[in-house]
Amino acid sequence: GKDVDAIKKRGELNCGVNTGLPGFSAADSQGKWSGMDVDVCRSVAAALLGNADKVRYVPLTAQQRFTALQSGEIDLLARNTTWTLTRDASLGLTFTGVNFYDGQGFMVPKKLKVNSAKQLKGATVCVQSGTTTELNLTDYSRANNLGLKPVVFEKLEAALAAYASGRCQAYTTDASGLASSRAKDMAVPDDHVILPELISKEPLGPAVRRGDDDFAAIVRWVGFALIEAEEYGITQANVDQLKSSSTNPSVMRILGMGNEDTGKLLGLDKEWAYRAIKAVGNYGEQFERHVGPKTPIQLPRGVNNLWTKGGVLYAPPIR
Amino acid sequence: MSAQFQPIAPRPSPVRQSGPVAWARRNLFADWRSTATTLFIALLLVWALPGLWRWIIAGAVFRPDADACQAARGVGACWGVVAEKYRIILFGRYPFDEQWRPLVATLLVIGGLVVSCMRAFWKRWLIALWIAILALFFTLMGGGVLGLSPVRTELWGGFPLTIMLSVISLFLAFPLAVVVALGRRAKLPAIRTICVLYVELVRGVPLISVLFMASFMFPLFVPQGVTVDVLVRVIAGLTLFIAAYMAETVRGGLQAVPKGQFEAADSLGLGYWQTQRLIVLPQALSMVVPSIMNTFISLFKDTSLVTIVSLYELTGALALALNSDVQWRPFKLEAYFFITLIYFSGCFAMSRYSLWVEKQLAASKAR
Amino acid sequence: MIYQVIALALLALGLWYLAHNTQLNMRARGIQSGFDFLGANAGFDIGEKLIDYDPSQSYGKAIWVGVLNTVKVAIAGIVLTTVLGVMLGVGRFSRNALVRGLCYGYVEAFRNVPLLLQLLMWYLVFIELLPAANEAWAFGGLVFLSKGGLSFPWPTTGVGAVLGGLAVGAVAGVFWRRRVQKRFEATGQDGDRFWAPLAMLVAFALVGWVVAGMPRAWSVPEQLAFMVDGGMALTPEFMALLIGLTMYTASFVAEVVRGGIQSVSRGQDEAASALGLNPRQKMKLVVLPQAMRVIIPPLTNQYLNLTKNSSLAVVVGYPDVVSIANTTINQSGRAVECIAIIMLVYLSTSLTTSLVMNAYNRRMAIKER
Amino acid sequence: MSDPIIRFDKVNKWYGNDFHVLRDIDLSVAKGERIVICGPSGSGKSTLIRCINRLEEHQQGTLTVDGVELTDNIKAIDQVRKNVGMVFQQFNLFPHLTVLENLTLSPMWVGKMPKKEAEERAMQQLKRVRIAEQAQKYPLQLSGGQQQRVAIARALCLTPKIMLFDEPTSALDPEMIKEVLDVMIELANQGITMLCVTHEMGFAKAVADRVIFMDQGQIVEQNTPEAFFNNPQNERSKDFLSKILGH
Amino acid sequence: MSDPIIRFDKVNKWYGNDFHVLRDIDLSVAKGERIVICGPSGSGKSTLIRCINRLEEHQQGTLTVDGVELTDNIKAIDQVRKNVGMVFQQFNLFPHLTVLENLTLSPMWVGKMPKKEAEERAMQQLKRVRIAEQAQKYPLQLSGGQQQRVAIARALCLTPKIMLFDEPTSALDPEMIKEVLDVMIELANQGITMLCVTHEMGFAKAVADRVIFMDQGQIVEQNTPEAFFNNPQNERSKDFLSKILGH
Ligand SMILES: Nc1ncnc2c1ncn2[C@@H]1O[C@H](COP(=O)(O)OP(=O)(O)OP(=O)(O)O)[C@@H](O)[C@H]1O
Ligand SMILES: Nc1ncnc2c1ncn2[C@@H]1O[C@H](COP(=O)(O)OP(=O)(O)OP(=O)(O)O)[C@@H](O)[C@H]1O
Ligand SMILES: [Mg+2]
Ligand SMILES: [Mg+2]
Repeated sequence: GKDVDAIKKRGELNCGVNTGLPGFSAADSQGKWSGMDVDVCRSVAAALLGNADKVRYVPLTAQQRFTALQSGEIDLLARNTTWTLTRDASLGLTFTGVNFYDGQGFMVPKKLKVNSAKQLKGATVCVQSGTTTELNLTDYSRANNLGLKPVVFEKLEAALAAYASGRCQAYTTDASGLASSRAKDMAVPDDHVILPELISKEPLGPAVRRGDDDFAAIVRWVGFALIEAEEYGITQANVDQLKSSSTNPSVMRILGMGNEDTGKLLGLDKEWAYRAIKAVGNYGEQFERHVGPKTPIQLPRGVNNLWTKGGVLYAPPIR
Repeated sequence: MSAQFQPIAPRPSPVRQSGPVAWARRNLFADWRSTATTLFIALLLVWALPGLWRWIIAGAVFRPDADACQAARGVGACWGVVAEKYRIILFGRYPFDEQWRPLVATLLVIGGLVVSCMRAFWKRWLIALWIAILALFFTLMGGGVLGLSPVRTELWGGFPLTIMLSVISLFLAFPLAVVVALGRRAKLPAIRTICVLYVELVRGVPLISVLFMASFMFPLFVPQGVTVDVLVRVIAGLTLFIAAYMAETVRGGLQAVPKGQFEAADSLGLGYWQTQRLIVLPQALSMVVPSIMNTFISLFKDTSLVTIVSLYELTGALALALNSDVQWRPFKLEAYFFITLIYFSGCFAMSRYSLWVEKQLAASKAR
Repeated sequence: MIYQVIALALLALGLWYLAHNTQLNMRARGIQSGFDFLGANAGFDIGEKLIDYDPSQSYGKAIWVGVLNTVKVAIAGIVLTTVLGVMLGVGRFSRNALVRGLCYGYVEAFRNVPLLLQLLMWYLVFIELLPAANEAWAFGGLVFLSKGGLSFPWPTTGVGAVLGGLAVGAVAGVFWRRRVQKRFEATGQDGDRFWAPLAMLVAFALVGWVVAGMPRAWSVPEQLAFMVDGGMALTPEFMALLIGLTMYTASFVAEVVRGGIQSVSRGQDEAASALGLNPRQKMKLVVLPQAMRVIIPPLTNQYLNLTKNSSLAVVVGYPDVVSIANTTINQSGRAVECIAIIMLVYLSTSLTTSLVMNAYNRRMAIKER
Repeated sequence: MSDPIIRFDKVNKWYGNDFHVLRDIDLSVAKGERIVICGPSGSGKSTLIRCINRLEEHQQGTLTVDGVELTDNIKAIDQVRKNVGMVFQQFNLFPHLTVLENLTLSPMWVGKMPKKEAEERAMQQLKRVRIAEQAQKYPLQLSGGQQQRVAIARALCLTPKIMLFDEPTSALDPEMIKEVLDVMIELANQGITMLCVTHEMGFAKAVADRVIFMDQGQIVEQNTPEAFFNNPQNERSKDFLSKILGH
Repeated sequence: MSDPIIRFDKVNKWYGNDFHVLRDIDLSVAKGERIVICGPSGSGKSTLIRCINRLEEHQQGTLTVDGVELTDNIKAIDQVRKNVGMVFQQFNLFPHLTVLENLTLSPMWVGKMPKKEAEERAMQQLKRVRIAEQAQKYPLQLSGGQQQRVAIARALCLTPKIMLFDEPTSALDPEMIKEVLDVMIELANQGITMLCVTHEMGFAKAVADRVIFMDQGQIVEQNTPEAFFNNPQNERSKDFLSKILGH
């Protein structure tokens, strides 16, 4: 398709990411990006261009993201974006899957002694504009007759700063974001609690522009490949070894061994998935690396586990 | 028989009007109302100054020591945040080891600005100088030649970006403004209408919607596959925006050229373009130097808005430096004061200069 | 003639090219377009609103709420800016050097720093320095100031009657001034033109209150668990925006006022002195009427600037029209349409203002040959 | 000579600290006297007459006008200004007021006169300068000559004892000069005390009791018009006259 | 009379649609003739001479200058402007250029003359008006009289066959008028064709071959200076002369 051609010709993938959400996409002071969403960009670049570093990151606010994608400013939007019907149907874009199953929650200062969202009657809530978060908050407030007052900010940082300074009694966003912010953005993380209620389903996933189904397929299957890799125990560390010695037909198909060539159908070469895994590791590795219990963000694997381990990650077979 | 004129020698005035006491009497204690006001303001200052002094100097922490800052909170300012973060604030995400390049580049441009401010240097070679400076600026910033490692434009940030955006936009806007201003005075109604529409439309909308269009909607307007660096698009937006304002300024200058000048030019047989180039524009433009300075000042300030479209100029770089750093984030106000100082010194110097030019012009008019 | 045709043709071609590309691009990318989305359900709530709005209403209504919010901050800003700016401008001519110096210092300090920065700083000051909403500073248990904003008592009934009283008082004041003027013309005896009308305003407002049965039903703000509720509340977002815009624009208005006063030629001042007018009479009868003509046009420009600058509300989280349109873009994806709406809103304010101004200028123009 | 209505006694004035613009001026003007002041540009003529109604203040010497000594005393200044009318080179009419309003302004606000009376008096003065029919127009709608006549009428509305004219015709077209000079000659003939800075020698000859020639802040020569024009006593005046009468 | 160098033939001109400013002007000017035009303000004097180098265009009748008929033809206009020098009341020097640059501007840009030659010629003309030493100054550094002389020199640099003067002395101080008039008299004596709007009667008497009196857009009277001043034929001219000579 034409987007694929354009990217190949350019030799670089333009990837829209969050301006700063630790664990998903954040740049360190050297300008190096990392996170779950960033790994989406990197894995696609590795599969498509052969080099995970051939990515130009375009940091976007929630408001800018769809326009940027529609207008061609970016090729791939990997910015913790919730997959909804409206967005899928009317914005001229295609979601290619889910790289994180999330739900919206609330964070409040501990000293307010609140332990349920239902106790937030009349509270002021800081929220980033142009998100499903904003809509869910409205719905939840109405459904439970809480009269929550939103204070809406253009930028995530601004919303967080306002919450941190005490302008709002609560801060709401996806639970993953809450955890990340609590860990990285609060001076004393223990002064804040994340309330138990999840008020929405937030399947976050990458999206591409409509009009090039080939590209959508590539992004979608790169994502699946990384999940499959976890299922079959392919890791960044052992991928080279497996590639030379594995006899498991599924593994061989994924890594493009022998005369297995799944890449051709996607318009890629046969080592596409190998390169992606080599670059970012399988899904589980990414999770552990960026948001897992050993990171400051400390998210449990929860629903984001393989279907075989009680989660909902269920990748269609690569064959 | 006729008397010779014998001038009385001038004497100095008996009432010396200077001296601090005389000055204070006239300016501070002229009558009871003035005296009351003076005392009131003095009391206010006495009440406020010690606290300010404590916050700014005495109780302030100058070392980049976050714990000390935390301890001094509410009592003294934490200038340590500037000491700690100034490089990110000034240069944004530009690779740390290469930051001498933006530094040199910025100094070059500032030097160029200073030189351009001196009347003695208003010569033709100034244009050449600027072309050279800008070429050097981009070479230094972008690299890729002469053994400089390439740095892509999205990593450019901080003060160099602020300076670059304002200077380049000004240079590009200037010719456009002259053309539009001439067009607004043209005898041809179609051209005049176009110019009027352009000026009025642009001046009617806020800059941030222009920037938003430039940075996010621009690709919708061009054929697919054509991409333009976001920096270039933002510059285009700023240029189109500021040119509309400048066109009005220039038009004011054109209108201030007396009709007699046109007539004299006609009577000497000069043609339209000769008249404009040799007679009208030189006078009009030198008349509007102060107003153009003022336009430049507002442009310089307005570049801070590009942070809204995610370019990390000075204001944006500050957010970049502090937002993600929990330790230092509480001291944002001090960091804001730091860049306020930068903006203020720039703008204040320029506005003083423009006043000075204005006086010079008035003086040359009055002989 | 040839030039004109060429210019027009080029322009038309350029516009067509852009429009054509946009259409092609939108079609190719399956982006929906059109203004039908304005009727669709918005689904998001807005923190501050002047009219009833709830999330189940349309995008159109939401944007209208934003427009009204813009108008609210613009009008309040214009009023405050005028007062502050005129004081600063006149202060530059004070005989007291301290007043002169302070006015000068103010003007230089505020106009030489980007507005965006000032807004950010004001907002920071509000949300950092004030106490949290659950421990608001209370002034006499009536007025509360905290990060949640400024809350003060507001009557729940009788507002109409008091306003009515004020209106009557205003009419009475005008009548009074007219009588003073008449008497002055008849006898040369001048009377009080300011205090008496002011007293009338207050008195009639009181009467209105009494007539309404002296309602005491005030909605008084009270401290709740984590907020202050009731009364009238101004949010920190609104206050930061308002104060920032006002302080910034006032520094420009001060310069305009100063320029206007200076523009009245010295000859006018001298002629007035030669006629024996005292300084106050000179100001009122000769200088100000002439200065106004010079002041009004740039002053209007400053008002327009203030209105346009209110679009920076997005950085402090105040829901003005730009902020809500941006949200709408995001929820509905109609970028082109929303930007067009924003531009239309601002263009129509500036065009209306210019029209009014031109009319005013024509009326006030000094009659010449 | 009767008691002088204006008396300069060793009056000195400086602009700033160094610019000595009036030097040891001694001058007495009798009631009803008509004086023409001439001299090269910058010699201090305007400054001299502007001291009389204290548009400028002198720093040394005493200046007495109509029995009142001019000092910082605001009462005294007001008193003097009520008795002194002034006509400027640039007319200085108030462009935002009609001709009539220009004329009634001072009588109403300073003189506390009822409007009707002030208007009657204004119309009288307008008739005196022969432009009563222009009363409702705005100054800038009139020709230069007419404007200057309005300015004269405005000064006359104060019923001044002294009229000061500072080059009242030099901003006018040749034809209009005559209109204004005619009005001034009429006034002069009515016996009002008059000081006039002008280079209109015809006027000087026709009405002046005395011509004063100034240079470099001093009064160089004073004399009757005949004596002054036909037989100037001083080198400097001779030189000056040769230039302005030469063509 | 030799072949006329300027010929107005029933020339009419309107400003806008209604204002008939020149009415049936018939006028021939012979080579070398020196003409003074006078008349009340607004009578169309300026308009008349500005038609000659087409700063204004006439709408009816024919106007021929130096054998070229003035129409919309741009070539013809350029041709005429090269041969006609004009001096304005307000001098209209270019303040951003030095005196010398003012003078060389047209020769260099219109006449395509090398810079050196143009400067030589300019210096000649500056000598002619006696201010060669001011060549490097800027106009605003000069006195009014000097400025006007520069303006004359600038016009002369075109080596014009005709010189037009529009009230060249009326913006000057009395003392400076003489300087300028002296230069003009010299020029006149050198035989250049000259049309001059002025009210300086001394000048008219000294050099004019013919005085033209205009009123309301018409030429009311033309005559030799002696005849005109001593014995005006027309009521209107009599009236006018009485006014401007009266004081
Ligand atoms: N406010 C002032 N401050 C300083 N110098 C002044 C001021 N007003 C006038 N002068 C100077 O004082 C001198 C005398 O001025 P004045 O106006 O009295 O002269 P004049 O004789 O009226 O001249 P003219 O014929 O040009 O009107 C001039 O050199 C002038 O430049
Ligand atoms: N551009 C113009 N448009 C309309 N009317 C004009 C224009 N220029 C001049 N007039 C009018 O035409 C008339 C003649 O003007 P002109 O300048 O020729 O008079 P003039 O005899 O030179 O008078 P003056 O002695 O005042 O210079 C005047 O009434 C003037 O108001
Ligand atoms: Mg004077
Ligand atoms: Mg004329």
